[in-house]
Amino acid sequence: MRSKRQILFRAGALLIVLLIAAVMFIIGRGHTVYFDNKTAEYNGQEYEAFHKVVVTVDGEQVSKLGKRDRGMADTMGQNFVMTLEITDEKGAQPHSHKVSMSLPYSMDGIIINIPELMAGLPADAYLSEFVVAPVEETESETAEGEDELGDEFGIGGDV
Amino acid sequence: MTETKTFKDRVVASLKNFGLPRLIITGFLVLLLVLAPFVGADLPTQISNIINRFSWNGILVLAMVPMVHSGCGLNFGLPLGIISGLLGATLSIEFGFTGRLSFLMAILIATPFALVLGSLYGWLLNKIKGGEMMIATYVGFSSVSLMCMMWLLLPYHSPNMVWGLAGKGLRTTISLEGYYNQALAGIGQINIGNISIPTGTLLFFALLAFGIWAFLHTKTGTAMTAVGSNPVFARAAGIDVDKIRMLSVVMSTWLAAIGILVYEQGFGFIQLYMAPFYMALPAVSAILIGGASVNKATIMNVIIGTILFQGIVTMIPTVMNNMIHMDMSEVIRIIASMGMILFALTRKTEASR
Amino acid sequence: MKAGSNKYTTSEKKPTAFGTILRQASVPLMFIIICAFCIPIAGLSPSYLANEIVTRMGRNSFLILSLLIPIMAGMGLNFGMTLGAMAGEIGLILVSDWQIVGIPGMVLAAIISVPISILLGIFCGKILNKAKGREMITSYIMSFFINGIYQLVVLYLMGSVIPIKHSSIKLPRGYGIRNTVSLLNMRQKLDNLIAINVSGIKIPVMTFIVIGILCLFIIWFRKTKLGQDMRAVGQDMEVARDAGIDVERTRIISIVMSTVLAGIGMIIYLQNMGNIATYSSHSQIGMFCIAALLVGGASVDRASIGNVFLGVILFHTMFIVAPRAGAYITGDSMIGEYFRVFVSYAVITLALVMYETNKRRAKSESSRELRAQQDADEANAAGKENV
Amino acid sequence: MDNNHAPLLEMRNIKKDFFGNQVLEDINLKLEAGEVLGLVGENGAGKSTLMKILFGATDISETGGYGGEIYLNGEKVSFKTPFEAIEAGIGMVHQEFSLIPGFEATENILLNREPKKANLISEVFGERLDTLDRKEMDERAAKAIEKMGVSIDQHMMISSMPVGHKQFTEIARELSKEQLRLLILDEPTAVLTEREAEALLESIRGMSARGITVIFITHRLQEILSVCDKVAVMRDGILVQEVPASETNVDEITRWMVGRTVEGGSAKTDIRIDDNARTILKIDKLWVDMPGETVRNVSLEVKEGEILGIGGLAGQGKLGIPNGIMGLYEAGGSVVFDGKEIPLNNPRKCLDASFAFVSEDRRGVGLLLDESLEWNVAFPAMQVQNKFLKYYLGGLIKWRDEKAIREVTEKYIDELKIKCTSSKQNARELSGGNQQKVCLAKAFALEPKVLFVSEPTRGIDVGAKALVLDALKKFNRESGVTVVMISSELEELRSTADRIAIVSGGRISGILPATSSVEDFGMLMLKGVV
Repeated sequence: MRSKRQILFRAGALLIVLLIAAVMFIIGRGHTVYFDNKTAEYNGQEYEAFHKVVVTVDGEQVSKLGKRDRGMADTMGQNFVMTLEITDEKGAQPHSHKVSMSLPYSMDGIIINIPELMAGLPADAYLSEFVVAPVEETESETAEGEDELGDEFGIGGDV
Repeated sequence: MTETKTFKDRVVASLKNFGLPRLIITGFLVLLLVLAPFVGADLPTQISNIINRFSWNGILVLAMVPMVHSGCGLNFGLPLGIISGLLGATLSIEFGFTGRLSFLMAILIATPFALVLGSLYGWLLNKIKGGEMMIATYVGFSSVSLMCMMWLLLPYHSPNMVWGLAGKGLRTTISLEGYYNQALAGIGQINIGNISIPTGTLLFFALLAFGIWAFLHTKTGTAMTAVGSNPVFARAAGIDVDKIRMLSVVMSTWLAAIGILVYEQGFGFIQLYMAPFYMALPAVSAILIGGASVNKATIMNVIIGTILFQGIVTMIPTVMNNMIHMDMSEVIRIIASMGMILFALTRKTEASR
Repeated sequence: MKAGSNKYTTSEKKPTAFGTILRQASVPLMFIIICAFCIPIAGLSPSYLANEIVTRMGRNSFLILSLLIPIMAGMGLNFGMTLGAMAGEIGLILVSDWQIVGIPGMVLAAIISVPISILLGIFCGKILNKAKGREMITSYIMSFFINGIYQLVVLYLMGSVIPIKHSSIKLPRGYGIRNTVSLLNMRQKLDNLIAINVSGIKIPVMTFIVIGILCLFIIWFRKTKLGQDMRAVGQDMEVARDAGIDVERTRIISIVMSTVLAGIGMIIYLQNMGNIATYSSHSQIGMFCIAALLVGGASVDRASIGNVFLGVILFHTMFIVAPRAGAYITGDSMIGEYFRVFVSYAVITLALVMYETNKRRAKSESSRELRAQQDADEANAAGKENV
Repeated sequence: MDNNHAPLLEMRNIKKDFFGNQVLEDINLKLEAGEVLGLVGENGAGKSTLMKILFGATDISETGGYGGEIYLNGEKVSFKTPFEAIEAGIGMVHQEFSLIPGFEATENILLNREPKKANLISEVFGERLDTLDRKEMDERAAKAIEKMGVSIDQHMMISSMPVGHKQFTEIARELSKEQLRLLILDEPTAVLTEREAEALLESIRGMSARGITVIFITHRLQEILSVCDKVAVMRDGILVQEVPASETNVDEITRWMVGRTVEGGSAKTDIRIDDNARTILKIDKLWVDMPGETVRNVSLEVKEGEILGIGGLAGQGKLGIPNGIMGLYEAGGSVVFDGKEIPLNNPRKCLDASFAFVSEDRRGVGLLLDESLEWNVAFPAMQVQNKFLKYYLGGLIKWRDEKAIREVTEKYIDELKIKCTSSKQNARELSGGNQQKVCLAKAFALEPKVLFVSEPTRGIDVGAKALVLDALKKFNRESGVTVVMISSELEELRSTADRIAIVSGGRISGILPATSSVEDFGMLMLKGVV
């Protein structure tokens, strides 16, 4: 009797663990969002960069962008909410916008072009993937291991 | 019942005796040697390398023998002896000896240290019979870290050894150029093509190995073996077990001290501070690979084990690199040597009491 | 906890009780003296010191607690906890490649580490069952052996067999993991989840809650059948076997539990550090945890939760102040560094020696009793003769 | 309640041999519920083997099982493991304690049978994570203790208990098993004080009143008479008597135990007792701390040139005497040899005084199992007397003389007819008898003045036995060596020794010439039994 129950309970527990893992996969996905305040062209139309944009994520000001500036923020999950404080022209009164969007799961780095975004263009216009340019490593990082034998301390290593 | 052993039985028995892990390691080395010419490695250089490394490490492995014989188990406390050797080496240089004389003096100075430290170590091991190996390990570690402070604090002045800027505290690596670099290897060195044989070092190893072999044939040596084989029997036969164990520990410690000096003269440098940490485990696994167990070891085990171990260590990087362009030597060395020690520890041997 | 721990540890005979207590307390006392001596010399501000200690308590306690269960099962100090640490690291490496960040990342890493820990634990437990009586040296060598396997996996298989996407953690040659893996997006996420500031001292409440849950678990575990079996096996394997307890299995379970907990502990440890030293983080961890536990007054066959916390505080106070104090006294900062390393090893050596000598002392007790009895006999006989 | 009045236990024609060596022959025994049986017999009479068969000890099935049948409540049973026996309601309290020292009495009583409470975690991970029901445990333990009728503190740690209470804890553990119907007590009073023993007897009466059948093994015959309904006497694997306790007395039982009334005269023919012989060895107030063989207060004089036998029941301390003198176990008192005091606890001093010792623990103490016969034979003589050595550099180097060693080994191989492939063979590979001969050779090579031989025939076959004993006699008569021989087999002592001392309760209970009657020895053996 008990063994049957136990199998049931075990299956249940395993399921819960797998479920948690799956949920973690979704809600824990981290993205790096880059904000561009650059003049961009879409379908032949040009969208002028703003004079100044202040980006706030989770109540924390992450960047102040002038023309042709790029800022970035690390986020977790696919729902991304930011507040933009836009100054169109020098000396103009800033106006604030709350923008929320859902980020594509597969992209690590996401570039958002703020002028295009504010112009209400579709996602494929203002959103593009940030690809890390393969950097040539100068220092050759060889396989560590030479000093692994022994219960040694990296002197100065912190615990 | 023992008379009609067929040849096959005997082969199977001796293979069993040899042990599977050892068989794998030997096979692996043979494979590497066979492969070496095909992947473009120069075999004579490799062999020369193996011989050289054998000559550096042989005595450190030999230092395992006395303690194994007396039932103290594998000498994980090898660093203690190495420290005695390092004290001898640095003091010999500090006192201004140079050339081959500095080697001789290093041995002479190291000896009293080895005797004193060895006696203390032996006294401790006699108090904790049954737990020798673990405590030996940590005695080694404690002494090395204690000496780390000492190397900084002791009033050494020789400009060849201390940090140039501060003018005190020993450097981590001290070159032996002008001191006893190749002090033994240089004696009667034979060079044939790419092979160079450090005759002097090999002879020195042979001398010590012969010494140990001879010792084991004396009355006291016989007692030592008996103590290791069955301490209760030895006690019933009137042997002072503690004294014999103490003697074996002192011998092991002294051999380790000499061993490190020989290693240094081949290597060309004195390595201080945390360097001795790494020394016990390769020596332990070498003797085990050579066929020793936790309480039995012979000179043959030392020689075979050191050749196999050093062979693997030198061959893997070259052959592997040439073959698959992947240097896995470090990893394979760790897995093979640690696996060997694990294997030996799980063997059902009569635990020494 | 106090009452609980007293109740379940072996009791002492009355005449020697004071001596025994003194012997047990000798290591913590020594450390209190070292700390009391070094703190004023080091000249660190009390708030800095307190901050550091609190941080390190949060960082290390979980790992050290993982050592308690094998001690309970009589398997000594589990030098093989490194195995769990490696499993935890593998979990973190994978998670950081998948870009799962923050608390979800930690949870996911823990979930990944558990099956790896279980496998390693079963392997380790089986080997240790074959090496009864020398568990410690075997588990110690085991940690090196598995370290070799770990390097094989992380240095050669990751990136070539196990897919690794991001070049930020991969070696430039295309396979293998870099020496350091940044956990910046996970850094102190657990600590900061509920963090309060008490007069300049940051207290990572959430981390402490997790540690507290583990403590409660251990206390509860002692009351379970399995916990009872483990204590029985730890004290006398033969008797336990005669009573029908599956000794081998119980020992394996204790190692598995320790390994799993060490894996999770390592994740907590590394989220606080903010990066993984891929090839060296784990190699020191076992040693430090064991030293800390012993400093707290534990021995090879007896340890309580109280030992863990006392140990963390004392050991890490020493660790923080020793370099500064050493530098002040000798003018060389390295002295203090070496000193704390030396002390860690010396403490373990001392504890091992005390454990072995205590074992022998128990043996010689019986002959003393016999001699006393003989004397009594003789006194009796003499008395009769006189009458 | 029993079906058709079948007895609780019935054993029919129980037979057992160990590799052809018959140790039990046709044992028939019947026990009713609530009956108390006293089982007596010398060591080696077969009591333990019989109980092992009943209790399903694994070494019985490993050595080929047993013959005959056992019925429990009329049902035929055959236990492969003790757990099956326990399941069927048999409990056994062994001589050695099987208790966890750091546990309370309650925890020990219910060891591995603790009442448990399920919880969520145990539902997932299995029953072993159920929590212990401490309250229920206390209640059950209290009930078991009450059943026993002796009160012990159920929360006291075993390690701080007096010995008697440990014994009671063991008994309570058996009583706590609900299904218990038959309880075997193997010398439970050996470790108890008089008061505790009395309490135990009382509790046996109580158990019997509750319908539990008890088999009570002891050497204290008085106890048997006071508590048992029936007495069964075993000798040499045969059940010689089974009578109601009320119809017999201590003397009669003793006679049954040791008596070989028919062939009683197997004593040595050339016995030699010379009252004028010099006392060569004088032992005074010797105590030895040898676990299981404690010597409490032994004073003994050994005459030059005799063979002195030392006998007694197992565990009474006879083995402790030579082991203590030879310094293998901690000892005190005084030993004077040839007018000189021999310091104790120092094997070397004894060997220097030309003592030699053949230990009863052949494999543990007597031999270097992993070394050659040569080493085994020559080692002590080499170490103690510097024999078989060559000297170099003016005696500085003492080299092992392999040739001399081989010669002496081969001499003894011939003399003692040791069966081996060569003198280089490892001692481990020899049979027990041949190993024993090697041990003798080792002692002979020392050319001692006094030879202690401990259990020289234990575990060896009949042919080798005779050879070993003859070799001893010859060594004694021809070389004039004084021999002290310790054996649990009285017959062996009587056929070899001149005088026989009997040890009981760690003291000498008497010394008799080998020609004395078996009954007299029997009385001495049982006199001061602890």
